[in-house]
Amino acid sequence: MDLQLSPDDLAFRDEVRAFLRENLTPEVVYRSHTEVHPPNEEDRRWWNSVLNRKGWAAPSLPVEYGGTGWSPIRRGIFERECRLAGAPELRWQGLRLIGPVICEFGSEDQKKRYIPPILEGTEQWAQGFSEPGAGSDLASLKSTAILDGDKYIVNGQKIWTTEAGYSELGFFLVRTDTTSKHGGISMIIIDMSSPGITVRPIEMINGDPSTFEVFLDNVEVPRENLIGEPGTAWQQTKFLLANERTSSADIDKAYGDLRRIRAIARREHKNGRPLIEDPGFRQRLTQLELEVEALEWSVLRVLCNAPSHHPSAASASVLKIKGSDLQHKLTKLATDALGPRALRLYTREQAFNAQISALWPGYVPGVTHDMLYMRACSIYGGSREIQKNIIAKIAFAM
Amino acid sequence: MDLQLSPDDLAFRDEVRAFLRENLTPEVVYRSHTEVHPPNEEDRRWWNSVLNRKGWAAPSLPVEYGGTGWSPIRRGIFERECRLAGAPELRWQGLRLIGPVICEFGSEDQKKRYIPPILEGTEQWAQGFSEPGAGSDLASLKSTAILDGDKYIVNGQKIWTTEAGYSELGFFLVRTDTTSKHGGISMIIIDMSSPGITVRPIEMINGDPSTFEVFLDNVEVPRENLIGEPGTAWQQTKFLLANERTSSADIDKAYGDLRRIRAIARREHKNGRPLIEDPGFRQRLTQLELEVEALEWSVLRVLCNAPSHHPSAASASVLKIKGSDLQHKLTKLATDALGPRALRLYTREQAFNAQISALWPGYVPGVTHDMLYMRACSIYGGSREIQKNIIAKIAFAM
Amino acid sequence: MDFALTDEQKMLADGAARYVRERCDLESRRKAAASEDGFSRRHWRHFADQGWLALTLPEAAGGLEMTVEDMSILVEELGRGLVCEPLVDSAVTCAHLLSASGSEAARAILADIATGEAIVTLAHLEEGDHSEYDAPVASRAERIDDGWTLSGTKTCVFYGASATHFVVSARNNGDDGYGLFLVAADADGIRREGYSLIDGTRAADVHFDNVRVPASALLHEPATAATVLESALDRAVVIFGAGVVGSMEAVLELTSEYLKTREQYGKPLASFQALKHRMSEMLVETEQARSALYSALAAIDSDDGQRRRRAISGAKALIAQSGHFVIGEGIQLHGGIGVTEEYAVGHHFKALIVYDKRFGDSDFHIERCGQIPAEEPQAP
Amino acid sequence: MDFALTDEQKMLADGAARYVRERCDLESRRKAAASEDGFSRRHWRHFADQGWLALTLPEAAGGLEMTVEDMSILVEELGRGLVCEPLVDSAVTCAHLLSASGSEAARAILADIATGEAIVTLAHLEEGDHSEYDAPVASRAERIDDGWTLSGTKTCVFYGASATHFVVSARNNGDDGYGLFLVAADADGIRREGYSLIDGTRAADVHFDNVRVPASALLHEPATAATVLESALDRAVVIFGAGVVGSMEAVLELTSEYLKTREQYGKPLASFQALKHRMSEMLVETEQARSALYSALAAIDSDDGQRRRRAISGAKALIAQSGHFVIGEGIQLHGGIGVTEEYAVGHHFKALIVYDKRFGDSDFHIERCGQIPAEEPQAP
Repeated sequence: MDLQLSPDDLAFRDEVRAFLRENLTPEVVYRSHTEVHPPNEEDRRWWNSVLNRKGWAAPSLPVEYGGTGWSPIRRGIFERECRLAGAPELRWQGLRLIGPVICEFGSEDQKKRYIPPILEGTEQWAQGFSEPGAGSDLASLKSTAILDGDKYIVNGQKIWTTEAGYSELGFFLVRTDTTSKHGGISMIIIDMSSPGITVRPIEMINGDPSTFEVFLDNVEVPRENLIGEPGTAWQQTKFLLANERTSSADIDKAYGDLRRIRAIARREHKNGRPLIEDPGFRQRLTQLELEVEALEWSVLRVLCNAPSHHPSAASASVLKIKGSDLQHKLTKLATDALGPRALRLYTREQAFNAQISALWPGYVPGVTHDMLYMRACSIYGGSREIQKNIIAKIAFAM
Repeated sequence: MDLQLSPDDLAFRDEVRAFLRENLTPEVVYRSHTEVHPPNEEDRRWWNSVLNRKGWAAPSLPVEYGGTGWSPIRRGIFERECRLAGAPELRWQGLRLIGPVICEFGSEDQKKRYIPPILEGTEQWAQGFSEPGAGSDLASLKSTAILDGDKYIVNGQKIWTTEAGYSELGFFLVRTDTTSKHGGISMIIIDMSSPGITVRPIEMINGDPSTFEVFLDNVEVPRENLIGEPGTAWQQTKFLLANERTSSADIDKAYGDLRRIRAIARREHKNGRPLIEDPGFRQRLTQLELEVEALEWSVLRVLCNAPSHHPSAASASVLKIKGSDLQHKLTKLATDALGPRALRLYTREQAFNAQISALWPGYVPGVTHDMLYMRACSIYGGSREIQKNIIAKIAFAM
Repeated sequence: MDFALTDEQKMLADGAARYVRERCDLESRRKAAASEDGFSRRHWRHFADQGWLALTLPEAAGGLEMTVEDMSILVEELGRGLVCEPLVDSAVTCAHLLSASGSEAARAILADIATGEAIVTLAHLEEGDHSEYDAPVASRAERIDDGWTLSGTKTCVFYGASATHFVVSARNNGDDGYGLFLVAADADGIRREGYSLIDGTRAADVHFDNVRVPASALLHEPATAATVLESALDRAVVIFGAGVVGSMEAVLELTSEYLKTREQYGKPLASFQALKHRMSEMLVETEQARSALYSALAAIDSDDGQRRRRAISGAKALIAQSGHFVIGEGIQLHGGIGVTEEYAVGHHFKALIVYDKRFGDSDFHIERCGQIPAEEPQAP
Repeated sequence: MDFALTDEQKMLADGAARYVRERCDLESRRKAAASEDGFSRRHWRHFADQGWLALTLPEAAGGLEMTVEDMSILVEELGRGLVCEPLVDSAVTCAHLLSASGSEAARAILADIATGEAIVTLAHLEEGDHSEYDAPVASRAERIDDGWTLSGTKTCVFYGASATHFVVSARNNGDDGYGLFLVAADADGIRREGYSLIDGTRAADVHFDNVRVPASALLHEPATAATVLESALDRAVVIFGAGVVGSMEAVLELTSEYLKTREQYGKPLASFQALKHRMSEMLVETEQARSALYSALAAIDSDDGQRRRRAISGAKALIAQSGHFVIGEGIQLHGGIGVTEEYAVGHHFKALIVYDKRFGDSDFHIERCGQIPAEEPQAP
């Protein structure tokens, strides 16, 4: 047992910090720290290419396809530093979800065609898994892809397809064998500009659309866009999720939230002193700081494959429950720190371009937008209740 | 809608206060405020008789049988004042549970035989409902009472029979018709000194027995001890519970707990000032005070049959969930206020006879004993989980 | 003590419930939110026609002189329908400030409040203030021959861009406290910058630049202004609280219906025990909020300032806390649809957040309560 | 970073687990609680034989010089079995105070700690103190020719009636801080009043009435005593915390087994979704406690006092909070049997309460953390 960061890792952290200092601009940092959903798309694409020049764009990919070869710890350090420094959060769908799947299961042609634009950030991806009425129940998937010569004809409807409205490509779960109830599901790559695709934004509780409905109406997709053999999507999906066992903890965002809360509380006042010195506020803040720090250790344990008293398959669910609970509490505390200022609506565009004044300081825009959006984090990616079902089953065989 | 106490009720409160001032002694008050379980038995019997002389022993009984004829509000006032003043808490089983049942369903002989000693407190009662393995499921009741001439022969085993060890009488649920699965349950009065009864104390988490196992082995019970017709216990039990719709809120105890917490926090110190002035402690205390005050209004609404948006049958469960949650929090806060002193074990006898010193002030004994005991309050009388089942069913038809 | 509604109260509640049911669908509310006012002028006229704006006003101003309890019964029903018109701000908070004033100008405006012609709102919060209850007030009032000039900037003035009049707090050099002034919104020297709030209503920053008002504009002298304002805020807190309780009831209904309709793994969601238990917990919290509301209603007119303050602040804190749990879990139980703009439960959540952040949040009010000693029982 | 146990650590854990499984049944623990010591001398001898008392002691005293992590691995296993011997008080807290002292007397006692012959405990808390971390210390130490006399009353001295020695804090007139003294429990002028604690162990009030001790009894001068004591307390907090994590794991196991065995309405309790979900929440909290423990272990030897203090206090608060939830719900899920003395889960609860109240409770430690600024990330 060795619970310390190695000197090498600490040196790596310094290297990352120096790189971030050199490459980020205050405008980009402001927009990142504003925490709106979705974040600024141009910033993300720009930062994707900046990182790619350094060779740091794709820590999730194998080294031979442009990955960094970092240890999980080092990758964690990198992501934390990026977040806290205000680097744009790169889109996950390509770099962290489908990229690794293509490297593992894709054809050589697919790797050549899709990986370079993922590394450079010039092609962004949508993830088309959920369908209306299906909830968390994949077995009831209804979209179909029927082989017709060298094309699949795809029909169906997807929902909660994050950022589909401005993605070049999508990876979709479809039923290639309509006779089987549980099998016959495949993963297929679809050009989002294909005829027959309609994308409708879903306005969210915070007033902005960050997720979409996707209607697929006789969309023609080349046969070679299928990933692996037909009917093997289950295996690919499992692989995809296993790569992201710790991301649902949202630990980097949590540290960013704490930074933001402290920044606000140093400026706002209560009973004639800075809010951060108010005993009640400090108590709430400290409690959350401690829980975030403990969650970080939970993440480290998973990253390092620590021995566990409970089946490790339960740990992603454990992290998600705590992570989303903390998101609710952190974003609530941030709005509480603002007082009635929290009530002003800043849409995404307004937040990026807000007029800053003494009445409306730069730390106001985005806080409530983020709090409202984060009500979704205990729902998406398998709701809190589903996670509890999973834990009971895996950890206690109940 | 009129949300004020009437001047008459306020005058009544003053009358009660005056009576309590005149009749309670400091020794009795000390023992009551020590909140051990079970309370001092002699004090309770004595107080029962004192109240009976005043005509105030049995607010739950009809006037013609010695009741007070008070409105529910007035009865609430009386109970609150008694509790806060440190009057011994009278035992419920006779006065509030079986007493009203006998008046409603009993024979004239039963009324004559049992009500006067209940009023005077000379005969105390045990309630024999629960059985091992039955949980909250009455349908699986196993104890039997088989008619044999002019006697019932009773066999079976009861558990969680509160204070059975020092009760003269008991009322028991038994199966008089063993052929029916759901019916055939009767309520019968048994002299606890009957041959064939064995009573075994159950040591509780706080180190004292306040509840018992009762073994009934061919106990002979006169036929006339059955209440009402055979097989009508369901109706009697429903009546019994309906009389006590608000008692599970434990509102009087909650006010007593708050009084005690404040008394401790005025004497204990933190950061060089009385604990009660510490912002964090005050915050916790105030939160609980407010919730107790709100719960009191919930009780008042039920007592006054306030119109409700939800079926009123759910309200006893609503009160119990909040009441037991508050008991957990209040008794925890009381032990927190004591610091490491809370760790000393005071058994019931030690608490009554504790040596008081600067090191071990009189407010220490009983606090932790009570906290530990109160872990049971979300379990007994239908667990928190059972109450939630009930609410979902009654209020939402789910 | 009697919780039953009088016949008059029942009629009021039924009328409001019917209106909400028939006219306050989410679509029309979204349309109102998109309008310049952030609320519906059509609803507003209806409120006036129904006498709702006149409910607690004095008879002399065409009012019905009904009680705070009556108003809370009305607003609870309106809260179920997410009604967002400036009923409480104008016809309760400011109307109370006007009624309590001896000023002639005040009486005239009260009559206009009753008809809905006047919309009066409080211009009190300034930069950095977190609660109307302890705003220090830096805006200045200077005496001139025939009246006053007012200067300063007010922020988070609810309905500020649609208001016809403001009640403005401002401080005369040398005075201990601040006075409260009635000012027409179109007076020279007033500049308003409106913006939307998260619940679809609108507020404004209002800049007062040497705004001249007559002597009669002074509604309350510094000696009494803070006390009268507190009493007006107390009314607002309680009545808005009733609206939140209505919101909570609506969410219970929406959610239990949703759970019965939707299926997962081939069973209705309502059959899952964990969700049943959540609904039960939501009811327990809703009942707590309602009880806290009654506690505040019982104390609102008490002469005992400590008792009143404690009950009002307690209700504010508990209703906001319970509301946050109940409506937050209402969203959760709806799943994805719960976090969309198209569905009512998210709007209830935003209305709750507005309540939470107005007048000081739960932390503020718990602390305020804590400064008032709880009533100690007498020892025998 | 590596969380895997070394072979040595695995042996240690397995040995402790086996001992707990084979010898630490509840009945024998209840017997030990009823004895004069409040613990088992038989267990105590076994601890010595296994080298557990010598684990972190210096080699010179016959110790194994193993780490705090090793000790925490051991105590976690012992916590599962509710082991209640004075292992941590004597062989960690006081041993640390003795090891860190240059005194010759200290070295001799350390060897006796390793063999179990000496039981050394801290006599530090006085009337009204709530935390060892900020006890003001009123007891007096007065210089005499050949040493000191100590006077004062210590309370909540854990295992005080069974101890062979005390480490006593006392203050010399005129000094800024207090010194720490090693005193034989049978010295003249010492009077002990023992009492039981809720977990079945025993503590004592210890009265020092002009107790003479030699000059060599001074383990730590006022200049350094508080720092060394803090470091000893930190070790105690972390290692006892490991025991609580063990307790929590034991309760998860007990409870899930109970739910699978018992039936209600003809179905095993484990099939009820609300109970499944509770078990899941209990696991989430247990994992949080374990992570907080690792965080503290990682910081325990840090030169950065702020970081150490924050991690230790944080772990104390979170472990106690999580433990309260997990073990409290463990009781709840057991129903009636959970609140009886005859069943283990209630004993785990009482052990948790002891942890909660020792060294300062969660409120104390959250506040202590809050006084240390969190590390701020650098702005680019």
